[in-house]
Amino acid sequence: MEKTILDVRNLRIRYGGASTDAVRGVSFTLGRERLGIVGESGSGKSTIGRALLRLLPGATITADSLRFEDVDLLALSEKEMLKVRGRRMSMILQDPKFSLNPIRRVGDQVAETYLRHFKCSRGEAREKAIAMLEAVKIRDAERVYAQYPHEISGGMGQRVMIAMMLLADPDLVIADEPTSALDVTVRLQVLNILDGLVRDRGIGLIMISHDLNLVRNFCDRVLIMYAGRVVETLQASELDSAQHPYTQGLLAAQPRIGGSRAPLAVLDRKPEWLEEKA
Amino acid sequence: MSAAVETHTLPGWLNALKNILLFLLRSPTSAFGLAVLAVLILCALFAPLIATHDPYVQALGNTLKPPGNGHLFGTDELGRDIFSRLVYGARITLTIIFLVSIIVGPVGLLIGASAGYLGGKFDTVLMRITDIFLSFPSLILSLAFVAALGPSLNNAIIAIALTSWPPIARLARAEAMTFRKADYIAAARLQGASPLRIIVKSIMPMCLPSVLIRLTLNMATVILTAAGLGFLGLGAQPPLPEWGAMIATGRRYMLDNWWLVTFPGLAILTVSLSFNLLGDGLRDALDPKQMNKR
Amino acid sequence: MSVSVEVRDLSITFGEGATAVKVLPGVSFSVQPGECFGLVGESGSGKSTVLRCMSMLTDFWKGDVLINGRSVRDMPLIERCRTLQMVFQDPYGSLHPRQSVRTVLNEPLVIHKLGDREERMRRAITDVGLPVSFLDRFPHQLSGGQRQRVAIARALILEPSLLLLDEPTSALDVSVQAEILNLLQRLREERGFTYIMVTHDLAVVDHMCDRFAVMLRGEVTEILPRDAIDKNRATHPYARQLIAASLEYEGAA
Amino acid sequence: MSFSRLRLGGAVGQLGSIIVTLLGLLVLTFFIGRMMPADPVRAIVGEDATRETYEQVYHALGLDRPVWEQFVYYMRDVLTGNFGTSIRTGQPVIQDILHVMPATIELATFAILIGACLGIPMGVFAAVNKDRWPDHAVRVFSLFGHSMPIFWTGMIALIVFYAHLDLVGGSGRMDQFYIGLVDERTGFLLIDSLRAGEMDVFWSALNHLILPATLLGYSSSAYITRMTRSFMLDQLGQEYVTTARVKGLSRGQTIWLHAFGNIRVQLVTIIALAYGSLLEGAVLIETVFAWPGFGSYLTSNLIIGDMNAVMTCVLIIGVIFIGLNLLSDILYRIFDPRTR
Repeated sequence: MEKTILDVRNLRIRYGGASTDAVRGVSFTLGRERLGIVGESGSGKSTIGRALLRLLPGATITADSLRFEDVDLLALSEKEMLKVRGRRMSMILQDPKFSLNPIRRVGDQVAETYLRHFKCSRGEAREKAIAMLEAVKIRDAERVYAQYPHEISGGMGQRVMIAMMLLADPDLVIADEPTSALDVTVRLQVLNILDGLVRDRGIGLIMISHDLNLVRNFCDRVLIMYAGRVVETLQASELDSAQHPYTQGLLAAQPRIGGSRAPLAVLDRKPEWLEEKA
Repeated sequence: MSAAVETHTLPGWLNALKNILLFLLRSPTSAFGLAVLAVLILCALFAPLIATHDPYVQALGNTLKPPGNGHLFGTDELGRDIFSRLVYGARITLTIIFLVSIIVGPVGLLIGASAGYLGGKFDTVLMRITDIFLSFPSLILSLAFVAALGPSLNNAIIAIALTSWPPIARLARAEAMTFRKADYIAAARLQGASPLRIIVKSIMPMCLPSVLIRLTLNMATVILTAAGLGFLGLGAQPPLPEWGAMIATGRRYMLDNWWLVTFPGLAILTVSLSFNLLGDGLRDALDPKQMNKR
Repeated sequence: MSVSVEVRDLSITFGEGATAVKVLPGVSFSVQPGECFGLVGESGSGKSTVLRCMSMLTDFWKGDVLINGRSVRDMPLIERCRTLQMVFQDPYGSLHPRQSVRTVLNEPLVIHKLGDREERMRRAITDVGLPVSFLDRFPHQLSGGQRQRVAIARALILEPSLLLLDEPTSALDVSVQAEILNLLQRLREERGFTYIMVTHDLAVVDHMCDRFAVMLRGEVTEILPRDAIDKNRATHPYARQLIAASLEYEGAA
Repeated sequence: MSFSRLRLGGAVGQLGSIIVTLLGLLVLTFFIGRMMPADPVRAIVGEDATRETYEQVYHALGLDRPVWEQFVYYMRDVLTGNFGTSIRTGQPVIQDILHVMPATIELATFAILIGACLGIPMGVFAAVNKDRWPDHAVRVFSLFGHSMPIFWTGMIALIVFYAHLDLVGGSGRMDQFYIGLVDERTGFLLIDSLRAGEMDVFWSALNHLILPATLLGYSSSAYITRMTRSFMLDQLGQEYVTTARVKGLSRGQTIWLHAFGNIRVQLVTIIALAYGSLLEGAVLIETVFAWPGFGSYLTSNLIIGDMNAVMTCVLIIGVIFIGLNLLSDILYRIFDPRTR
């Protein structure tokens, strides 16, 4: 955590046509660490990820500060932003079934990242892509390179996605529910691969998820979001000693293997949670 | 009990209609469509009041007069007032649209929804039949029917109706096929609902919006087809003031008397355009995707 | 009244002879009266298909499904509907978007010619913890959890004895999942329902079910009691792998 | 292995369904041809023929046989390429049609090129600017094309561009004094004149072609625009478009390299269908422009009630439509990796 990669202060996002902000005054900083953002659907967690990449057409984004390394994300022109996206900051999306272009070979889609950001021949890009596919532990990378998305499994698809997004060696990766479309047995493999690469390369990671178990195991620090606000920030290891009743409620509502079969605790949503400052 | 449901849904229906109208009026294009439609209906209803002359009375001493002098759009080769003929022509146009739509809409919806939901042999046979009809541009098939039946307004209506139900059925079927897999249909089946009940109560209401949109857009096509038939002398016969037929007779004099063809053509264009705009607006107003979101 | 369920050699085959594709090679299990039985496995393992076959939503299968010893195939439609009902995964897709809650609940009563409709509807909606005023709402006016409650009310209104639950909470947030699971738990205690529940979440199985079957490519690999999860006492390699992954994922390992 | 078999089964099934559709087409034309109240025998023998000749022709036409038998004869005739003789020209109908077809194909092909070149970019442009003014402008422009009665627009355009402005050629395929100057080899005047090296004829032909083709193209561009827009909107809402943006592709690159690639196949289908329905517009516009093509042939026979010729025309259009559908199906299979 020696260096700050991202500094977000008082971020507000409002979608075009909406009457209230989807994200209301969120602040956090990120170093070379793994930060989890957890919340239920509609809490604004995915919106933050897309806002960082400036991928919300029609939405109004304001902040006291939205600094990524040496650049102010709010001040960048779209043209300058093209050099940031994919090269310095990238994002892993949820479901490879939809997030890969169905009519192009997966390898070409991976290589495209490299071609876009580095001056090189197609052959070089191809080599880089194959090396990267091997790095995400795809055994027969040459064969997979030539396949179409519908020919590979979900777990494989998500590895391809990771390869694509890490190929240009970015400093920050946002993973938006990277495993919720995958089966439990594959989920861990994919997460371990992502985790290994992120640690080896010293990449900052923002893991957006609704799943407390996931962030507990794969993040250093966790932001808990509720209705567009951060209600609590915790070390992942201290999740069980959360202070905020919302976090406590989420933890208690989760059925556990080996837990008691008494009725699960039900979240009693308090209106003041909407107002509280993080 | 059922009365309670009735009183509950009736205002709901009216309310929905009001909302749709308000939505349409908000966009200038569909508002234009609505306005033209209103004018068309008024013309048809009150033709005797609006028309300045009798549309059939010939005045051979007053032929081919340009617009002006008591004849708003001039007179034709027999001295008849073009404006009055256009106003009365609205009746013919509306009759065609109305008759075709009330035949084609329910038939297409019922057949398409049934085929889509039931599938199997019924669907195969039905789709073969619509395939055959769809193998022709609608005008050409109508031409063939009219040629066989003999040229007249009624036969034109029959021919157009015969050729325009298959696309509606096709659309309803495609829609029904997406809905038949929905869990709420499975739930209805598990409650013991008969296929007919499911089709009428669950499938048809879901197909209705797109069928309505298609029907509105179809009205534009119907107008053009009817006018085309009239133009070729296979639709409404003289002296009926059908707009397409008016263009056909005016064609001989058009180089020197532009008003003969210009005004009926503009009438066709405007009405057809307004139905297209209206259908387009309805698409936004009734878009099921948007409805599900809210 | 609780019912027992027996599924014997349930299979689906497409095509014939050498080119036949077995979608469901053969599933057998039995469920005690009043038991909650889980079906787990990865996506595409055929667990939802089993429920659709049992409920006759899919009818081109072979084998036997017996409820209290009676084959579902031989049951008249009306009786079958009043014996088993199903709750679906996605509460956004399982309610007709243009029908009010009242219509949704009224339909089965009309079909089955039951009296006291208003009274029955009120009871069903209160049973699932919603106010009676919700009868006049439409699905788009309800939250995900409320929709799922309505879907459960719809299943309850014909007073069946067997409920087939197809991932009833996987589309919901954790806090809402807790509410629905509690509701299902309470209903079982009060009415003695037999549940067959499809899920991919072993924590939910552990919380709800008495026994469960692990499915892989259309086959039941192993049937285990609930307490086999905790210490991973499965013997079949795939079942072991699945449980191990779930334990590790939960951070309990 | 089982999959290739399934696909083979699909192809066989498709072939079967085409045959069934063709058969249905025959049934339809047969019945339309026979349901006319006008007496087909009178049409041939004339009003003042004797009873004897009438009976003779009645028998020769097979009208005294049961309907199904008549249908079998009809089918046999069609399958052996015998479509009967045209009353008007006295030639075999099929020969007449083959003679006029190139003129229509030339017109329709030119029109579809214009329609596609106009419609596809407009559709993409509208989709990209959804709900903003360019979208509305494109919508009104294309609906306008879709709403105009093409026979009327053709007449107005003739008055304006030919009679008043003298910018283009008038009726027919070329100026009067060029007729007969070029040998009909292919029947496509543009090609024939180029082959013969008659540039004057070529320019005259192009000058005559441009107005009807533009009008037809404009009217068909409405459909192409609308479909392109909706396909494009579908694709732009997909998650892989976001992926492309995240990789650092610009909006333009995302649209053309990724999203547009995914609608190419659908566009081919749409253009094939639009080409078919152009024939409909051609019937009317050929009448207005005195274009000696298929449409003129059809309408002139309609008016004199020559059902033999009319039904053959209808049948041929049906076959062309089915052929176009088949073609677009095949292209779909070739271009989409998911169906390979």
